Amino acid sequence: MREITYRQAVNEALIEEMERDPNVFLMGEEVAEYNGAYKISQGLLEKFGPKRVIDTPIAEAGFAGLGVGAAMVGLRPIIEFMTFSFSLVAFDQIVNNAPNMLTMSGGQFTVPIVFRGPNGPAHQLGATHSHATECWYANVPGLKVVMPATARDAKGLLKTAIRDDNPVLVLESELLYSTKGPVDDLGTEVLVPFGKAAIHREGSDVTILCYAQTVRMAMAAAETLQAKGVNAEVLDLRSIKPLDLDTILNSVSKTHRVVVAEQNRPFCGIGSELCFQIQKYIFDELDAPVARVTQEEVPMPYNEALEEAVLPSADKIVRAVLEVCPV
Amino acid sequence: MREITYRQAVNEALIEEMERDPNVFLMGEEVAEYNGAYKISQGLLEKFGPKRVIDTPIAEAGFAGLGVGAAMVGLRPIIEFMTFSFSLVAFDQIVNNAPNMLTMSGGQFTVPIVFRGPNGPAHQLGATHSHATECWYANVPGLKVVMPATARDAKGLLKTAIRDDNPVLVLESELLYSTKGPVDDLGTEVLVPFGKAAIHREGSDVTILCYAQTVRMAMAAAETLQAKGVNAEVLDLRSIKPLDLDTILNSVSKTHRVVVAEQNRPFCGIGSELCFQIQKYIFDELDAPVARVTQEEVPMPYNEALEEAVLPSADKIVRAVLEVCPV
Amino acid sequence: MHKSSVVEQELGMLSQMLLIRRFEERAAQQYQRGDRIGGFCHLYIGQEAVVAGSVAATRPDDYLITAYRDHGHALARGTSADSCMAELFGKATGCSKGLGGSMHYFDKERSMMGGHAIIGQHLPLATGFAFASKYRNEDRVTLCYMGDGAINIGAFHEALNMAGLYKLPVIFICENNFFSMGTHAHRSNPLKEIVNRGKGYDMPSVVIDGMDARAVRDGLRPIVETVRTTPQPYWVEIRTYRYRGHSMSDPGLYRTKEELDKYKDLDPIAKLAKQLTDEGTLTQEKYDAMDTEAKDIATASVKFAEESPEPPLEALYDYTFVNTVNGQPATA
Amino acid sequence: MHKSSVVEQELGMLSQMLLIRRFEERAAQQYQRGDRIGGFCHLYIGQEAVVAGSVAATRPDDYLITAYRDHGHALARGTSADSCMAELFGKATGCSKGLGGSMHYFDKERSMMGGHAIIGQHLPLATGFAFASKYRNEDRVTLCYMGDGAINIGAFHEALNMAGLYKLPVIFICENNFFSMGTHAHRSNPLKEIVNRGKGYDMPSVVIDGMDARAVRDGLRPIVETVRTTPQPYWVEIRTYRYRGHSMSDPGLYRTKEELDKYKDLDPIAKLAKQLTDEGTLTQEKYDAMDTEAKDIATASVKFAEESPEPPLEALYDYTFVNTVNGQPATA
Ligand SMILES: Cc1ncc(C[n+]2csc(CCOP(=O)(O)OP(=O)(O)O)c2C)c(N)n1
Ligand SMILES: Cc1ncc(C[n+]2csc(CCOP(=O)(O)OP(=O)(O)O)c2C)c(N)n1
Ligand SMILES: [Mg+2]
Ligand SMILES: [Mg+2]
Repeated sequence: MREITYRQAVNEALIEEMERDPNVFLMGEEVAEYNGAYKISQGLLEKFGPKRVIDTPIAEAGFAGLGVGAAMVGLRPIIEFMTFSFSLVAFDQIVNNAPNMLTMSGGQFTVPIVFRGPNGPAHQLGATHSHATECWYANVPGLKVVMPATARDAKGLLKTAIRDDNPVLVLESELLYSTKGPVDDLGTEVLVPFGKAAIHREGSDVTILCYAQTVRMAMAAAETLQAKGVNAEVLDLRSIKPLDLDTILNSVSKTHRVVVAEQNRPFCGIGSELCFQIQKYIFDELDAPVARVTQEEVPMPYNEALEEAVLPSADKIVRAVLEVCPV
Repeated sequence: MREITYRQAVNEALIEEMERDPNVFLMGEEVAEYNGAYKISQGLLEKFGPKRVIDTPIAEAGFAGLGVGAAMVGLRPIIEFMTFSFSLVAFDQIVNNAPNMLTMSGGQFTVPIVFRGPNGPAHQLGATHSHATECWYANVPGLKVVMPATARDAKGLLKTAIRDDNPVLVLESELLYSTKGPVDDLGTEVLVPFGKAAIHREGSDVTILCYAQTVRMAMAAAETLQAKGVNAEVLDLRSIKPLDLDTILNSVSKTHRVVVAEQNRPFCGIGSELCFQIQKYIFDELDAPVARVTQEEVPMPYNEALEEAVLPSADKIVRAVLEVCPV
Repeated sequence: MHKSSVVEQELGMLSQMLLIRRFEERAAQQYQRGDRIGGFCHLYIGQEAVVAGSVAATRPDDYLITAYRDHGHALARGTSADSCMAELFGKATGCSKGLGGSMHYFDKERSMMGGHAIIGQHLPLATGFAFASKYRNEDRVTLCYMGDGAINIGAFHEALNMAGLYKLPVIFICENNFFSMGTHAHRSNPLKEIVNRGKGYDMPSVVIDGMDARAVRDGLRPIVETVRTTPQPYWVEIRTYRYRGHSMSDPGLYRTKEELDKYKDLDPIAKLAKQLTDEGTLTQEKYDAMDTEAKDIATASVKFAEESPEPPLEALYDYTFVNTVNGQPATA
Repeated sequence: MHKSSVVEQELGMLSQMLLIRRFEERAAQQYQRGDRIGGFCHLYIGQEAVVAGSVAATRPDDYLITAYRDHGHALARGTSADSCMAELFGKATGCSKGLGGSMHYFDKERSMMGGHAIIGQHLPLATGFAFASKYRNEDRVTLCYMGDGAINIGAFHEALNMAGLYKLPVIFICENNFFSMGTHAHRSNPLKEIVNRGKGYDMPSVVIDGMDARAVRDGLRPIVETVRTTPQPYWVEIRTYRYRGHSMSDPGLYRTKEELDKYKDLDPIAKLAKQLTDEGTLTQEKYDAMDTEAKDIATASVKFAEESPEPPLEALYDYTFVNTVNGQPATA
């Protein structure tokens, strides 16, 4: 298999799906002539022309809503947010229009739309630009939320999202764009199904639940832990909604201990929900409370050291595991 | 003590605080000449004049932001959302401006603002108008979120909110506006502190955690349960953030069983977070998994029976309690 | 258009307006009973000429979208009174299967793209329909209605700006009934005239008298034809008036009886009836028959709604996601 | 104004522009080292006349707010180069204590109400300052700067509409540098001229040449005085150009070298220097001394920033909430 960047993987998914289906188009700020703020859409304008690769004004609510409308009449828009921190100004379109249309119309209108872009803290972008939005969107009935951590998942989840007839948010990660990973050769269709977690590392002592940015941290933590005699299973959720509860419960039933590592803020975060579901279904399997590594509960500071103190890290995961797994 | 409506309690809080401090003003759609869509601001225009009671265009982001700006320079705005479902179009102002200003300015600018209005499902308003927003806002560092269930708390929490120098969301409830409760006579200052839950009913078998709309359901459920031999403690959170963890943990340490009854959607809801915190701090005190009664996970249907099926109810609370408390 | 077909069209407009009015009178009665219609309910009475005239200027496959005051728009598009009333009753036979309610009427078959209840947020959707028409080289025009209160919200601005930039075939129609709930338009925007708002986008803009169905049709027809052949947006202010309160719970204290009466004297139904009568194409008898028919349809719709089944409880989970991929049943 | 004070003011404007430019040149160097300045960093080079001229037309207590391209605005208001550079370095001595970074400069004492990084969302804040001035019967004017890309977002619209409706003393200044990242203004809005946007609010509007500091000052001065005495908003398009990329990572491939050179020939610093020299109030020697001083201050600011302490880790939790009530220490 090739090793390509997460960035290229997303780019390939866009190209393949646009080639497959003329109803698919890409819209967002700087996606066309500039080739994308993070160069995700490199070459797409040239390949597909300005009809299908469309630069927008700075008007997230406007173009998100345009996408919802276009989807209602059968096109399949991919709406890029330069970052999901900017999706906050389009919140109503994402939360009130996209997922409600099917219900409100009594099933007449589907909204096959994809909202995608980098989500969560990157590096020193400050309080306004570092939002982890996954828990807000995952709360909303009618939205699917997937969060690729690897290049292959970045490609395969996006392709699945584009084909799904429901609104899907693909929350990528700026810090992962340049990371590399194995992806099937061109010509092989890469479709990663929703609702299937990936076990990146098997282990018997503790389950580390992670996704997106925290997967690499969890893998590093698992190495460190191994040296200390703790054998961690690392489970990458990939899809937040639908959630692969089976895989999670199976793993925890084996390890009896859980640490959730998330880039999210703590209060009502993804880990809160995971904890609830785990204890609901397999209360008796838990030998220790579910532990979490999250952001600290403060607006993100610009200063590098302070930012680092706010974010999850491999070290923090190690410490959290050691607290629930006495060695 | 007098019995007054929740509506009148909010109205009194506004009047008393506006009389006390000339920097306090009220702004929102139809708050002045119309006396409020739900008549919360009845009489205020007449009393305080158009300088301090201000009708706005339909521009939630605009007037929420105007409030944040006015607060930065020392006024104390109360921003009414006709319902918090309409706060979605102002999401960025509430989430990105109000709570971040203090950090981003290195402590130079405080934002003493109150956002208030009815939140959560009311009656047959459909998918767009029934949002329970508490878990989104409670996720955000720098915001305080309080949710009065009784007339006295509606008055006392709002007065405390207006005096607080941080941004506070007071999430009221349309379905509670006409309910009555005891409130101290005029002349007695009613200030309900943040971060203090209220035990509405003591019990020994199970703790029902509830807030806002679900408090009455929980009380009704507790009566039914008593008849079945289950003695439930009903704990009204009142303040979601800050959260009164001590009172919660004390109660659960006594009852060893918890049901959270919330008007929120389930995924990453308030109950998810409560569950996480309880099991984190007093894992060994729990004799059963934390159970929850929430909305069903669907966009809100208009049809009355379907809406009822989606919402929490006293019956559902009874059933949930009976599952964790085998009689 | 041939003279006889003009007459036919105008009689059609008249009976449409009558149906809307009689339907809503029945809806108001049913609402007031208290036990049948829930939630908010906003009546269109007084504004009928706007939708009757504009629908007459368009093709049935042109997209139409509006806000929550949407009963008239669905009825004008041909959605049956039965399914409209059933929707108010929350019945499975409603135009949105009882899941949408008064504010969320949809009729896909008739390109009625919904009533939408969050102010201004349907304007971007309208640009999406227009975008799709252009993308597919279809000559369908989108009609996007909104109230005078909607022109002050951000989504309005983003939609008009993008429509102008991309030259989308969408006509933005402000049904200026002078009030947004209790707020007169002069208290919600600084404009001398709402039509001026189009200037901020260098968008061609016109004002039309909305108490005159013919004026609406004739004012819109050339615009529709221009937009159909040369995609580009228009900004249209149609001046009208609502006779009832903002919603069923509004006593309307913010306006005088004189003002209301002045507009009732300009009643659009009476006006078109008089025009046709003066011209000899309508008799009192014929008018009465038309009105009786409208009343009968409206009355029958109540019965239909009453007798219709509730949506089944088991269907509760059927409308959150569709289980299809690329429009085909999901295989896995 | 007395002739000698005009000269003094203009020399002040010149040295301000020099300081901004030299400061940012140093900032760019430090950014490129890679290890000192993080996040995004947007340079103002080329646009200095806009802020120098407009600050010269206002009082120090007038509120000033802008977007993320904010270094010039703070420096023009008198925030020290030291604290500006320290902010880029994330140091405790920065104007936002190292917590804000390049995009979030604040200086309360100088009524510098912040750089704001979410496009358009600071415009409502500006209406809030202006609202407060009017509420308190203070004659402070608010200057609200934005880019040409910001005029297409909803918050822009809501802010201008409300400012017009409430007659708020706020001057909205579009620094039209023709590009929003790589998007030319003609590709982001349908307007022939950006100044037309004011017409959608019936708002008095003007265009000013932003490559000429005197033109900016003289164009704004009467507006500022009008707004100060008779609160009301204005819409001002100031045409300018940025020499550097959008941010440090942008190679600027969307424009030609010719276009860039054309504007460099119109350099605002060179222009004011030439005007003053031609009029006999500036000599080359004096200019060189001013420039040297600017460079020295900028260079010193790097040293200051280097040597300044990091914000203490323990302070991490000190800026989420204040522990005061009504501005007084909380008692309980
Ligand atoms: C974003 C948002 N804010 C507030 C409301 C509440 N609301 C519903 S209708 C209305 C007045 C709208 O007036 P207008 O646009 O003139 O339409 P009309 O009712 O006259 O048809 C308001 C404020 C809403 N639905 N959405
Ligand atoms: C709501 C939002 N969307 C997108 C961005 C990303 N962004 C930052 S600057 C910028 C371009 C702004 O251009 P303009 O307003 O002309 O200002 P200039 O950079 O020219 O000073 C964009 C798209 C943002 N910060 N906020
Ligand atoms: Mg109106
Ligand atoms: Mg620009």
